Amino acid sequence: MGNKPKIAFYWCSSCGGCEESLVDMAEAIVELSTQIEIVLWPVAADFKKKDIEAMADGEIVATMLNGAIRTSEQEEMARLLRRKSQILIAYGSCAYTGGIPGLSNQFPREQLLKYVYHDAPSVVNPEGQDPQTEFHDAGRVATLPIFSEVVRSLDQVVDVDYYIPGCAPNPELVLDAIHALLSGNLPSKGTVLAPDIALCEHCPRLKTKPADIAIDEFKRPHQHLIDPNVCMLVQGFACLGPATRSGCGGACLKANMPCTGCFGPMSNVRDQGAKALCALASIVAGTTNEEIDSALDGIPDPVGTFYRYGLAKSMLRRKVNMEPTLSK
Amino acid sequence: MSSIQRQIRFESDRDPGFADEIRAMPGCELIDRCIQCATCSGVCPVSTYMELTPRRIIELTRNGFKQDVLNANTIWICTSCYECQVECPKEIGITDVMYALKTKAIQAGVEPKHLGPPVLFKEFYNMVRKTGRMSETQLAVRSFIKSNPMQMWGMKWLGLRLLKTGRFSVKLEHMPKPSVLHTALDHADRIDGRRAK
Amino acid sequence: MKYSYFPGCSLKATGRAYEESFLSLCKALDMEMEELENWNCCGATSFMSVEMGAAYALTIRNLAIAEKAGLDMVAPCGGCYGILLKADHYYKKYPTVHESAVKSLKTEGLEYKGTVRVRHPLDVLASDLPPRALRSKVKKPLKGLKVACYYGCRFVRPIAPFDDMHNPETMDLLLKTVGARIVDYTMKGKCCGGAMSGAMPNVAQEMTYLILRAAERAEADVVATACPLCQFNLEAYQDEIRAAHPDLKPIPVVYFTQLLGVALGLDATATALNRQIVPVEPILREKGILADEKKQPATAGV
Amino acid sequence: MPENFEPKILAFFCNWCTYTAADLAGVSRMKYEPTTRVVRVMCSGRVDPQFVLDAFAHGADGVLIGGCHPGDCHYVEGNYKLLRRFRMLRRLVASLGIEPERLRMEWISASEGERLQKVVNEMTAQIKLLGPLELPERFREWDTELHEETFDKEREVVASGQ
Amino acid sequence: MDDKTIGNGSEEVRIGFFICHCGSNIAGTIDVEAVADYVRTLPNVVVSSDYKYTCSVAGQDMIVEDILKYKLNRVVVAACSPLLHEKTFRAATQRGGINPFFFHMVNIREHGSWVHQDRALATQKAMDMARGAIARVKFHKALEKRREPVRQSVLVVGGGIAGIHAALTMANAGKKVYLVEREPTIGGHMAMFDKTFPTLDCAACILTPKMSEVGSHPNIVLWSYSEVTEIKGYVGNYDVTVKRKPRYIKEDLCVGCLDCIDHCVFKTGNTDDEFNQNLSKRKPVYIPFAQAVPRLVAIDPAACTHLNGGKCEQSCATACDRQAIDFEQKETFEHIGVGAVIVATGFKPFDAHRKPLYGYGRFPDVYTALEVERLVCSSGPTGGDVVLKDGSKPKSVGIIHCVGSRDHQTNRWCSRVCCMYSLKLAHLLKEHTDAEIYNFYIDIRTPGKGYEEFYERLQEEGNHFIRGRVGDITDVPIIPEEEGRMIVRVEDSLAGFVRRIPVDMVVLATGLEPREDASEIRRRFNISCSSEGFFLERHPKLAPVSTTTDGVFLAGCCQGPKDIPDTVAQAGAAAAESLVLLDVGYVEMEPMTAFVTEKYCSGCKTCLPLCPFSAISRDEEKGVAVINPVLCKGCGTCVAACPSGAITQNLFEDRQIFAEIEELLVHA
Repeated sequence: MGNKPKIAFYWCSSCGGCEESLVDMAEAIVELSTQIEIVLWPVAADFKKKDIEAMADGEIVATMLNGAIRTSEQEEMARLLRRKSQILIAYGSCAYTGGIPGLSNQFPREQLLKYVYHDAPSVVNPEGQDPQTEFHDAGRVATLPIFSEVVRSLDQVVDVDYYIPGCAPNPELVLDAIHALLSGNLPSKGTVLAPDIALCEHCPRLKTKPADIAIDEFKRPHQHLIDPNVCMLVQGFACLGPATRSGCGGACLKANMPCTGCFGPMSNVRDQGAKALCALASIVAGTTNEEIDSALDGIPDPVGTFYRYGLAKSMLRRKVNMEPTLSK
Repeated sequence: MSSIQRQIRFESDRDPGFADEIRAMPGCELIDRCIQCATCSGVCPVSTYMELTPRRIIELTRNGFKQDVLNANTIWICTSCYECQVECPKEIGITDVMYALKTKAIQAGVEPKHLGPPVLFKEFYNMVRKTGRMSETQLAVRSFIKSNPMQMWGMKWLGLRLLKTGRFSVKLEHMPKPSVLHTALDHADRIDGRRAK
Repeated sequence: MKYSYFPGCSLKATGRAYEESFLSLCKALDMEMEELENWNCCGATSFMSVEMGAAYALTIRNLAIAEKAGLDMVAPCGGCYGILLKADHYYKKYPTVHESAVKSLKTEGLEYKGTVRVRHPLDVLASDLPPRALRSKVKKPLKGLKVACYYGCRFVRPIAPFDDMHNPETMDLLLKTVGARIVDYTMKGKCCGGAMSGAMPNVAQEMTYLILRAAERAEADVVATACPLCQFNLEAYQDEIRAAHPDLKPIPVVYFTQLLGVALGLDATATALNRQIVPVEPILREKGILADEKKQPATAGV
Repeated sequence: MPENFEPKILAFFCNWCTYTAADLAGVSRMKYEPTTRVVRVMCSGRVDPQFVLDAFAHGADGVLIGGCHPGDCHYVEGNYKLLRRFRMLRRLVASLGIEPERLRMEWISASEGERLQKVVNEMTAQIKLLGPLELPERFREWDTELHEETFDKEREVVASGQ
Repeated sequence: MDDKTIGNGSEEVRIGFFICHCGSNIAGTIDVEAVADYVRTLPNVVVSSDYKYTCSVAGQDMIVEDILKYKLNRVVVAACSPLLHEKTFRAATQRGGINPFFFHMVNIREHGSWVHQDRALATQKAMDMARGAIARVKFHKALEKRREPVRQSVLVVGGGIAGIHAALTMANAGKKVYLVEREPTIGGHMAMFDKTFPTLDCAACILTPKMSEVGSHPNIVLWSYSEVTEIKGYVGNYDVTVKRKPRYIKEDLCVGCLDCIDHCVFKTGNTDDEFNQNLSKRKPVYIPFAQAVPRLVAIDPAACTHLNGGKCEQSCATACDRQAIDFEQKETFEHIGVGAVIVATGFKPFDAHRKPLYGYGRFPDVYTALEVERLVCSSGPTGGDVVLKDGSKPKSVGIIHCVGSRDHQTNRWCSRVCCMYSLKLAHLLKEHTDAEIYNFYIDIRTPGKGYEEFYERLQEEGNHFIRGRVGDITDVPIIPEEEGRMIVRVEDSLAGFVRRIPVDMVVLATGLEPREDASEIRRRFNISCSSEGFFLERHPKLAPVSTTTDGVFLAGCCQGPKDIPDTVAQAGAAAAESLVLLDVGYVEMEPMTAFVTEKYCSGCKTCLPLCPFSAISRDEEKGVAVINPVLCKGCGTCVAACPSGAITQNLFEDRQIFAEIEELLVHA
C-alpha cells in the first residue's frame, strides 16, 4: 500500500456539497481507492492533523481542498496541506472563488456574529453569550479559532496549482482530474479543470436568442413562469450563462432556472461579475438614464446577481466601506 | 482764481486692492470682461445726469481709480433699475457694482453729506436696523431734515393729498419682535470684498 | 390655493390701496393669503447701499420664515419681489452671501434651504387660477377702457421668472381677460425713478413725465401698475410735473388689482378707488363701467 | 487622512471627444489638478467595467470616464452602451461601499476644454474630502489578518517537528 | 508571463524611451531629465533619453539610430498629444526597421506641462504616464494597415460660393462632382448681396459666371432643391442617399422660358419672396431670381392653389408648350458612391428679433443688413430705390454694428464680416440717399487687404462714426426735432457723454451664426461642432478644412464666420485636400479593428446587436461570431461586452490596457 500515491481531501468554509460530489462518484471511488491512498478525509475517515504534520513536505501527491478560508484554523490547515502536498487543488466554488461564504464579505464581522449569536430568529441565547477564542474552566483551556473579517479564496492564502469549479463540481470533472493526476498528464499550472468556453456553447435555448436582442426589463425568476425552451435573456431573466464556464452540463437550465455563474469565468476574463454585468447591461434597451434604470431595476441586488460565487475572488473582494452610500 | 490742474494719472494713483475688493463682492466678479461698448450708458435712464457714465465707472473701478469713482455723483444717481445689467453683452453685474461702490463710499465716509440719496440710504438703514420696517413718512421727514430741509415745504401739498386719501401715516412701524432681527443682523458678515482675517 | 403673503412696508402706508384691492380680489377668487409671521423690511435699494452682508441676511430672513410655512411666497411690491428673488439667487450663487446669511439666521434658529418660490400677484393670477376662472367671475367688463399697463423694472429685471424681460405682457393679458383695451407704448418697462422721487425729485419727475406722456399719446384713459412705488411716483407728483410741463393732462394711475376688482364687481371699499389722488371713477363712469353716481341706488344690486 | 493627499484618478477618455477636449484644455493652458492618469480609448464603449474595478483595486481613488455627448459618438452609439453599463456599474460599486463620487461619467465634447477642467477639479475636490480609498493597502491588511496567529502556530509546528 | 519575452514571438523586449523638452513647453514645467532617469530604471528599458525637440528631423533621427544601435524593438515617446505627432513617430519607428505599431506615445504636454503648475506633481504625473506606456508597449504586436481603393468622385453639400468654388475646382481637375443644394437655385447668400467689399464690385457680376459654369460643367451633377439624407461607409468609400424634393417641373423638359410664371392665375405675387428677404411678393410658380442656376422654375406647394387641393384652372400647365409641369411629381431618392465629401452648408444670419432692444419688428423702419442689401440692389424689390415703408427717402440712417455678436446673451463670437459690410452699406446708402449715416460701433475691425483703406475712405466721405453700442431706440421724443422719428440713444464713448440721435432708418448689422439644422447635419456626416455650433475643424491651424471624420472636409461659413475671399480660399483648400485623397487612390485603414478568437467564442450573440456598423455576423456552422475587418471601425464596444473575452481589439487589447492601468497607478 505504501507505493500508492497519497491523496488528501479537506474542507474549510463550505456546506458539504463538495464532499457530497466526491461521494457521488459512487463506484468510481471504490475503483480509485485501489490506486490511491487517502491520507486525510475528515468527512469520511478518522485521520488527525498530527498525522499530516508527521509527514514529510511534499509527501502527499495531491490535496483537494474545498471551502473558503475564514478562520485561523482553516488558514493553518491550508498552509500545512500546501507544504505537505505536491499539488494543491482548489475544489469547488468556495475554494476557487470564495463561493457563497464569500457573500458575507458584504457585512462587517461584528454584524455577522451579532446576527448569528443574538438576532437570528432561531437563536436561543438567554445570557447573551458571545463565542470566545479561549475559555478557561477549572484550569482547563478550550480554544476556538479566530473568525476573520474577510473571507478569502484558497489561492488568496496559499499557492494553488489547479482549480475545479462548481457548486458543487460534477463528478465527471473530478474523475477526469484524478485520472489526469494519476497519468501525470497535467495541464499548465493555474489551469481551471473545466472547458474554457461559456455555457451558451451547448445551451439548447441559444437558437431562440435573436441577433438584435434588447432587454426592456429584467425579471426575477421566482415571480414569473419561465418558458423551458426559450433563452432566459430573451425572457428577461438575468442568466449568467454567457459569462460562465461550461462543464456543469447546464444543470440549472435543465431545471428551468437561469445560470447563476458557479463555474466562474473563462480564462480571458479577470472578473466574472464585471464581465457579466457588462454583457447584460450592454444589451439593455433605452437611451436615457430613466429608461435604462427602469430596465435595471429588475436586478435589485447586483452583488448577489453577478458575484453570487465570486465576490471574494473579485477585483474588489469585499465591501469597502460598510455604510450604504448610493443615493438614487 | 481757479488754477489749471494736471489731469494725468500716475500708477501710484491706482489702488489695485480696491479693484480686487469690488471683484470679490457678489455680482461684481466679471468686470474684467468689459469691452467698453457703452451699452450700459446708452440704456441707463439717468446716465444723462451722471458725471461719469456707468461705462467709465467700470473702467475706472477695474483699474483701481478709487478716488475718481467714489467721488463722482454717478453711484448716487443710479436708480437701480437694472437696465444696464440685463443689457450688458458681457453679463456684468453693473448694478451690483454700483451697490458695491455705494457701500465703499459710505464705509470710507466720502459720500456727499447733503445729497438726497446717501442721506436717505443711511436713514433707511438705521430705521430698518432698529425697527425692522420702513415707515415712509418718518423716513421722508428725517431725510429731508438732513439733506434739504427747504424741500419739505415744497412737499406740503403732496402731504395734504396723501392725507386726504388716507395714505399718510406718521406712525413709526415696527416688527412685532424686532429684537430677533437685531441679533441676526449683528451676526451677518460684512461682505466688503476684503479677505477675511 | 394658499400662499404666504409678504406685504412689505409700502403696502401698509402709501400703497394701502394695493393691499386692500389685492386681498379683496384674492378673497373673491378663493385665494388665501397668510401674512408672514414677524416679517421684516426687504431692505430695498437703500439698505444694500449701506451694508451688503446684513442686507442679504435681512432679505433671506423672510425667505427662511416662508420656507417654514412651506407655501409659495407672494410679494406684491415690485421692489420687495425683485430683491427677494435676487437674494434667493445670490444665496445659492455666492458663498459669501450664503455663509453670512447662514450665520445670521442661526441666531434665530432659522435656516434657509433655498426652496421658496417667490411669486408676484401678476404671476399668481395669470398662472395659478384654473382657466376661465377670472373671466367667468367678470360682472362689469372694462369695455372701452383704454389701459396703459406699466411694469417698471423689477418684475423682469434682473431676473424674469414669469414674463418676457423686454416685452412683459402678463398684466396686459389679465386686463384683456376682463375686457379692457390695452394700448401699446414703448415705455412700459422703463424706470419710473421711484427710488429717487424723494431724494432727487427733479430727476425722478422728468422720468415720470416721459412715461405718462407716452401713455397719454397712446390715448390711454388710465395707467395700471403693479408696484406701490411706481403707482405713487406716477400719480402723486403730477401737479409738480405740470409746473415744468404744462402739456401733461391729469391721468389716473391705479393698481391692476383695483381694475380687476372693478371688473369683478367688487364694492368701493374693496377696490379702494377712494384712495386715488387723481380720481379714476369719472372715466369708469364715462365708460359705463361704474354706475352713474346719481343713478347708483337704482342700479345697485343688479 | 495623510497630509497633502493627492488623489489618483484613473481616467478613460474617448479619442474623439474627451481626449480632444483635454488636448484643447492644454492648448488653452487651462490649469487643473494633476490628479488624472489618462488611458486613451477610441470610444467610451471600449471601457470594460473590469477596467474600472481593476483601477480601484490597484489604488485609484477615483475613476472618470469621458465620452461624447449622446448622439455625438464617433461610432454612432458607443456612448449609449457605456451609459447602460455605467448605470449598472455605479449601483454595483455603491453596494460594494465605494462612494458614488469616486466613479464618474461625463459627456465632454471636443470643444469643452473648460468643462474638462471643471470636472477634474470638482472630482479632485470631492475625493480630497472623501480621503484615499487605498484598496491595495486594504488587501494587504486582509491577507495578513490572521498571520500573527497562523504563522506563530506554523513556526511552532515546524520547530517541534524538527 | 516572462516580462522579458512578452509580445511578439519570444524575442526579448527592448524598449527605447525618448522624452521631449518641446523647448520650454514641457521642460519648463516637467523635470524631463528626472523622468528619463526614472524610466531608465524600469524593466526592459534599454535606453532612456531626453531631447530638445524630438519631433525635429534630428530628434527623429536619434530614435532611428537608437533603434539600430540598441537593437530596440519597442519605442515610447513622451511629448505632445498623439493626435498631433503619433504619425510622425510611428514613421520614425518604421524607419528604424521595426513595425510602426511597436510604438506608443505619452502626452505630457497637452495633458501635462500645459495644464499643471506644480513642478513636482507634474513630473510625478509624467513618470506615471511613462510607466504606463512602458508597461503597455510590451504587449504591442506588429500590425499592418489595410489598403482600400478610393472612389474617384466627390460630394459637395451646399451651393453657396464655397460649394460652387469647391465643385468647380474638383470638376476642373477631372473629378466627378455631385453638388447638392437645398434651395431651388445655387448662389447662397452671396447671390443676395448687391456689392462686395472693399472693391465694391457687383456681387452678381462675379458670382453668376461661376454659377452658370457649374450648371453646364460636364463633370458636375447639380441637384438643386435636394438634401443629403443618409451617408454610410468610410473614407474613400461613402454611400450617399440624396432626397430630391418635387419641384413639380420635369427638369429635362423645362427650358426656363418662364411662360408659366406669366400665366399663373395669380397676377401678382401671393407669397413672401424669401430671396428678397420678404420685402416683396412672388407667385407660387417662380424662379428665385433672374440668373438662377439651374434655370428651372419651381412650384411652391405651400402657395399653389392646386397643390393645396383648391380649384385652379392650372393655367401655368397649359401655358407650357413642353408639358413640363407635373403636379403629380413625388420626391425621389438618388444613391451615389463618393470618395470624399465637402460640407459647405453655410450660415444663418442672426435673427434680429432676439435683440428686442433695437426694435426690429416693432418699428417698421428697422432693417437687417440683408434686407438693406436687397433694397440697394437694382434687381431688388424696389429696383434699387432706398425708400422707407411709407415711401419716403431716409434723411438720416443709423447702422448698428455687432447685432447679436460679441454678446453672451446671444452669440459670443465676433462675426468678422459685419464691420466691413456695414461700411459697404454705409457707402451704398449714402450714394443712394445722400442721408446722414451714423455708424454705431464697438470696435471697427478691418483686418484684410484694402479693408482699413476702405474704412478711411468712408470716414472721408463724411459718414459719422460713433463709438458706442446703442442702448435704446425709442419713439418717445424729448425735444421737437425728435418728433415722429426713431431716436437712437447711445453713449458716444470717445466723447464721454450720452447722445440722442434722431434717424429715419436703422440698419442692424446682424452677425453670422450656425444654421438651425447644423447639429442634424453634423450627426449625419459624423463630424463635430464647436461649442457655438459651427463645424469643428480637425486642428485650428494645421488641419483647418479637415474634420474628425476622414474624407469629410469643410468649406465656408459652416466652419465659422468668414468673408468671401476667405471662403473661396477655404473652398479651394477643401478641394485640394479631397484631390489628394482621390489622387493617391487608396486609403490606409487604421489597424485597430477587433477580431474574434474562435476557440473562446461560445456564440452567445451578446456582441451581435452592439455593432452600429453591422460588422459582426454569426457563422452558424461554427456557432461563432465573425467580425468583418472592412466594416469594423475599431470602437471596441463589442470587445468590452464579450463575456468570454473572446474578442480582441488591436492596439487596445485587454492585456495592454490592464497593464497600462495597473502601472499608471503605481507611485514612482
